Amino acid sequence: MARTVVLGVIGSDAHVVGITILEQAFSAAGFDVVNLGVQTSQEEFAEAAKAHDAEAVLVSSLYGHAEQDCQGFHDVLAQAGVDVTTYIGGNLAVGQDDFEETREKFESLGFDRVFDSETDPEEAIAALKRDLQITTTEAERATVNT
Amino acid sequence: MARTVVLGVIGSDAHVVGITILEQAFSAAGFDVVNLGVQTSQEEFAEAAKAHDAEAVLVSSLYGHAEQDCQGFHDVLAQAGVDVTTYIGGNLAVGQDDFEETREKFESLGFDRVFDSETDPEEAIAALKRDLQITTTEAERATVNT
Amino acid sequence: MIRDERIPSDELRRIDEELRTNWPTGADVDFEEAIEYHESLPATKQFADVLESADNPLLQPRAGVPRLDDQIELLDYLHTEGGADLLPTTIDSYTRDNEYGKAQTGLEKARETGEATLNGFPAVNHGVEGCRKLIEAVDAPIEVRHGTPDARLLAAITFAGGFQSYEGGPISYNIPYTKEHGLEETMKHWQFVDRLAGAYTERGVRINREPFGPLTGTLVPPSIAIAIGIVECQLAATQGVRSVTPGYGQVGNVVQDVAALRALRKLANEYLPDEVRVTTVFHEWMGGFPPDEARANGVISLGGMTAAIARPDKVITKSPQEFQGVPTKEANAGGLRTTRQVIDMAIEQDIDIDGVDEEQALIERETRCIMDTILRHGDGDVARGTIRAFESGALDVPFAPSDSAAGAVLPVRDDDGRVRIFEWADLEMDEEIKEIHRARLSQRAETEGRDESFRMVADDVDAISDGKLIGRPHGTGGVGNAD
Amino acid sequence: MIRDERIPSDELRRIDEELRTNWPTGADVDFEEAIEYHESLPATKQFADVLESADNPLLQPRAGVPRLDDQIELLDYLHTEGGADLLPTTIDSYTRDNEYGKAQTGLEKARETGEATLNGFPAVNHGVEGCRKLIEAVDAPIEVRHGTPDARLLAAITFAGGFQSYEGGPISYNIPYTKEHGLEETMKHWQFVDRLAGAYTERGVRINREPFGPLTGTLVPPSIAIAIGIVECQLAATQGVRSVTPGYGQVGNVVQDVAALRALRKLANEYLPDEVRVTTVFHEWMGGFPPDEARANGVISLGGMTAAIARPDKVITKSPQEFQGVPTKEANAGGLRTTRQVIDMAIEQDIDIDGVDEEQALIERETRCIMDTILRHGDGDVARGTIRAFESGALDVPFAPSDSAAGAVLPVRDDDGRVRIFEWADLEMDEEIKEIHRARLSQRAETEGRDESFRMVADDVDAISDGKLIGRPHGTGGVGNAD
Ligand code: B12
Ligand code: B12
Repeated sequence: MARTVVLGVIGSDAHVVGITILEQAFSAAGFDVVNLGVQTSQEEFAEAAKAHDAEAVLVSSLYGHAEQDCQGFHDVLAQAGVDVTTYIGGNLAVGQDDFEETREKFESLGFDRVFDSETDPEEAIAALKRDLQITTTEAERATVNT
Repeated sequence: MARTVVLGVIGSDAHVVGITILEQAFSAAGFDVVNLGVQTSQEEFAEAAKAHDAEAVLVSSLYGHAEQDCQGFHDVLAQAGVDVTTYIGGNLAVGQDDFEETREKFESLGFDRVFDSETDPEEAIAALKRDLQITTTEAERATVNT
Repeated sequence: MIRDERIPSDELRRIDEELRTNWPTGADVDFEEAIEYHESLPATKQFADVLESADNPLLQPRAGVPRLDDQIELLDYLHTEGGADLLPTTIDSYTRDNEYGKAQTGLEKARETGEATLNGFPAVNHGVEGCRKLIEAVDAPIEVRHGTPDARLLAAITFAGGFQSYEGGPISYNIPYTKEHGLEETMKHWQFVDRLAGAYTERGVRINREPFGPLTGTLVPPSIAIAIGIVECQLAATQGVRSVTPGYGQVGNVVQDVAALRALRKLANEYLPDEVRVTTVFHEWMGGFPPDEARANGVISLGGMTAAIARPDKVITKSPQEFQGVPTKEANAGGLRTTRQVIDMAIEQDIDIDGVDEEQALIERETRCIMDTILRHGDGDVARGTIRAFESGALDVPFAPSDSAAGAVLPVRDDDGRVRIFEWADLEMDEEIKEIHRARLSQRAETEGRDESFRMVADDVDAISDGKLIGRPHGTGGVGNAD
Repeated sequence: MIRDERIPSDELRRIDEELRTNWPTGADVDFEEAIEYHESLPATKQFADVLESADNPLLQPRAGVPRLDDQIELLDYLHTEGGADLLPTTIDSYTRDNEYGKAQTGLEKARETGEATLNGFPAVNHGVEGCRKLIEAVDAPIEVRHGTPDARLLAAITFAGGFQSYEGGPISYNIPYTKEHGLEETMKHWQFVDRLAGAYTERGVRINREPFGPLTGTLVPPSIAIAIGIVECQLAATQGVRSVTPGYGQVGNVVQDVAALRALRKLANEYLPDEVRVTTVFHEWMGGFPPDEARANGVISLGGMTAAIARPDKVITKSPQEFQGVPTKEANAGGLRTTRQVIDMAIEQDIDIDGVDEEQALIERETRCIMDTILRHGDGDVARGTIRAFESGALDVPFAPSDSAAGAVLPVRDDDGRVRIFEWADLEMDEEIKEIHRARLSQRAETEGRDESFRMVADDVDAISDGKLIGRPHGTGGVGNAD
């Protein structure tokens, strides 16, 4: 049975190429992808997750305002009664930062996994399959090293 | 009256382009240049300085062995009875060093001035004119910033 | 529906006054006083004059930080240490969304903590006075670079603040930059911006306008970029703008890039009225960069090489840290100097590459075809035509996030690395041209032993950041060593 | 006087034995055992095979540090992080002077203090065993790169130590590298080196030999470099060498560089016997570098671009720290990756530049002229002819520090940046060719409003490090923006 994931770019960020690639990769890997596109608000993510009974919310942010845009995001999800796996990825800080710090920052905001922009979609797919306990030979073969 | 300077590349260093340019620049500035060429020994410098009654000895080194090649150089000069202004220039250390350290090192070896490889010949000429107290309007106009 | 007609002066005044109440700093704008201010600026800060009179391509980086003093320091550094000829002031994302309140919070936090809490310079919040301090402190012309769909207040404040060049346009700052703004709305807003620039121009202060040529920066076929640039210049010209700089973003194939820059210059001059002075700008690769500064320098240098051959009037440089995030000032200056070295070493050489003329002819045919489509859609009116053509998909931009564009057209590289169209969707184009693209692409498909597909597009999107031009499957393509 | 004849086996053996007593490590060389050792090496370490079978230009950096463990780490880093296809081991200057005692002191000091007290790897001191440890530890073919006039013991030890490629030659490691060694002496010494390489070759272990193409690295006219490279290959072939890689150093003018690499490949194949397999190597700019890593990356990239068009079999890369001193391993790997990115982005493109064929024809004519001069001077014997031609100045190298060359010929760039000869001195050349050079140079003189002079030469020597290709006086030359 195909699992549904909600995908979008948060805030007023318009970088669409990354999620276009992600949408295609997750679909090819057997997920039902609800792609909200760019400039998606926290509420839109929550509504879509609820409406589609999604099992994961994948947030993308490239333009450097991810931290501000994600403040309180997990509260909004909780208020909408959405309790799913959440990932965030892309270019998460302004400037030349150290990724480990960034990861901790976003984990403490409530995200289950944090990906940098060198992430290959296959890594995220493999991680999600494990987190959602989807066991396929394919998922086992994939290596996760984020 | 033209003053004589001895010029050469010390040790087994064969980088000749720099002294070719220097020879031409010092000649054009009115010096008599005795160019010993590459791979010149300490003794050859001393002999030439004595033989030509030179007022300065200009040592060039590019290949990274300057420190070893210049050990005891000023003793050799002294033994030959040569007491002149000595300059060294070029690429004076192996690797990516800090030039201030290099300068101190070669000053403590006895050189009056130490030049890095960004040196424009005009800077060295202006410095030498001052050190030899040659006052020409030209020398005054030149700026020294090594 | 909107038309490509000049906004009447009283209308201009009305909008202007209304706008200026949107944020307190708007009150400080005084047109007459601003004209005087511009007249007082030295020749070295007259943007259009400096750009139009240059012999060699001028270099301009991208740069914007929240605080005024930091921005001054940054621009000064890029000018003196990077050798930038023209400077930018990149505006933060909140300002682009007209969220001046949020920008204010960010700016105040930046002032307190010293952190870069905004991704650019909030010029509206700095106001006329802040802008002028910047203009005065830095010894080169400065352009406003942003990505703002409704950039009217920003224009009013920055023009009065002494900026003489303004990037963007109704299409190029809508389609790639936003989801929900309608094209008709951005057309209206940019007519105002252009009309304001025109008002300054009439008074002898030529504000230079630069459409954002690279659009989505990702494998945009040259003819689409050129046509949109020309349309934006036409719209600006109608409002009285007399100095325009349409642009084009490097795709990485030297022949195609040189051809595109030549086609851009030629067609822009042809389509625009004689009284409009056209210069061109070339953007170094705007797509995904390699996650490695050394490799990024290679990408930047290939841009420099292309610029040396095609000789645009201006080059917007990238930094080797493009992949990672906003670059340090050192890296930004590094990108400038790498570009400068390549251009200066190559520009005096006679480098005439075979096939540029043919490629240029193809690009010109395609562009004319798109221009015809637009005019047809607008019954002769370019503003309407653009809106309608986007609506129907007859005009489209690949990877467009905007609801105003179909975003259905898909580009892919051919066997030589030139960008062609794989999925035309509803894009209108001569059948003969489509046939040329198809033939080129089937050649690649054959080389790689696979069909054209979205997979191929995705591979091409990643190719340059993966170190290649063409996204080939492992072990296919390539060239032998025999010369 | 010496002749271009194969050293008889017994003579080979005699010299070999004598040599091996020069330094204790010489005793460990055992030819038969060495053959077995080479046979035991995996295919990935068979230098000639790897080089000759590559589809795309292979990249090789320069690198050598005194200690074995550091050298292993360095090469491994350049292989894995820099993506080098072929690796070098650059030998220190004391070893090049056959001062093995001084090298030993330096090595011991390096071992104690960890400092880089030598500017390379003292392979003689490390001995056969040390060399083999290096060969085994690193997963790519490794070449010995040095600059040694008398490189016989170094060859005996490194060949036995598992190296299968050896740079240098009697001319190219004499004229640019030393003052007092006579040409006849270095010819004799290199005949031994080549004969030893030939002895391995006969037994199926092909030792690749690479003349040092760039010579003095400073504005060397292509035909001089090519002719000398071919002569060294001929001398090597006579001694039984069957894999040669003549080289050429970038001058920075793309047309001239591409033409030169093509001429080199064509003429080397033509002048050498069929049984000799010819590959070519291109050196990124060997003259003075800009004192700025960002600008240096531009110079390196222009080299990569040239390589992508001309497709030599191998490219020797520079690092962005070339100006300053021996580069860090990171910078060295950076130079490799910058080059790789440019080559990989450009190599699949069809880039045919006008004028390459004409320039190639000119270079070929000049080279044939020099080859004829040499043969004439030697009454048909290339070894003698070379010595005599250098003696008379009929053959010469610009900026040669060696007493064996007149060093009187002076190169200068023409108005397009191609290297021409300004002062011919006694260099023999067809009058018609000289006329072509003169015409090109007077064109430049006119552009700059000054006569050709040593000042112009000096300006050209500094030009690239000053950020330009041509050393023009301020405010002359240049190009307009019109395309
Ligand atoms: C193309 C591009 C643009 C285009 C975007 C066109 C479009 N609508 O998509 C244009 C030119 C319009 C643009 C505009 C801007 N951009 Co921009 N842009 C880029 C660029 C060059 C490439 C992005 C891209 O398409 N990459 C290719 C795709 C395939 O990769 P990706 O986006 O990284 O996505 C992959 C991974 O990150 C990961 N991933 C992404 N999200 C997620 C989420 C999850 C859950 C997971 C698992 C993985 C994942 O998987 C994706 C697929 O492989 C990057 C720099 C770079 N990376 O080289 C800058 C960059 C992202 N942009 C940047 C900036 C600042 C801006 C602007 C604010 C610039 C400005 N000042 O004008 C505006 C913002 C406009 C807006 N409102 O959003 C900065 C961000 C700085 C920061 N974070 O510190 C960057 C890094 C450039 C830089 N160095 O300054 N940009
Ligand atoms: C060309 C060159 C060569 C040519 C030299 C040809 C020749 N015979 O002249 C060749 C290819 C043969 C060569 C060989 C080697 N080279 Co070399 N070479 C260079 C290079 C690229 C340019 C040098 C040059 O000609 N510059 C142009 C002239 C005009 O400038 P200049 O020499 O710097 O001189 C000016 C100033 O320095 C100053 N100056 C110089 N001396 C003096 C003295 C005084 C008193 C004053 C006031 C000023 C002054 O004024 C000069 C005129 O403007 C430099 C790197 C660079 N700079 O880019 C490396 C470089 C000097 N070489 C280097 C090395 C290591 C070598 C070798 C050992 C390499 C090897 N491992 O094979 C051999 C040495 C051989 C030997 N026995 O000497 C290193 C030195 C490293 C260090 N110091 O830490 C350098 C820096 C390259 C590097 N980054 O590794 N090299």
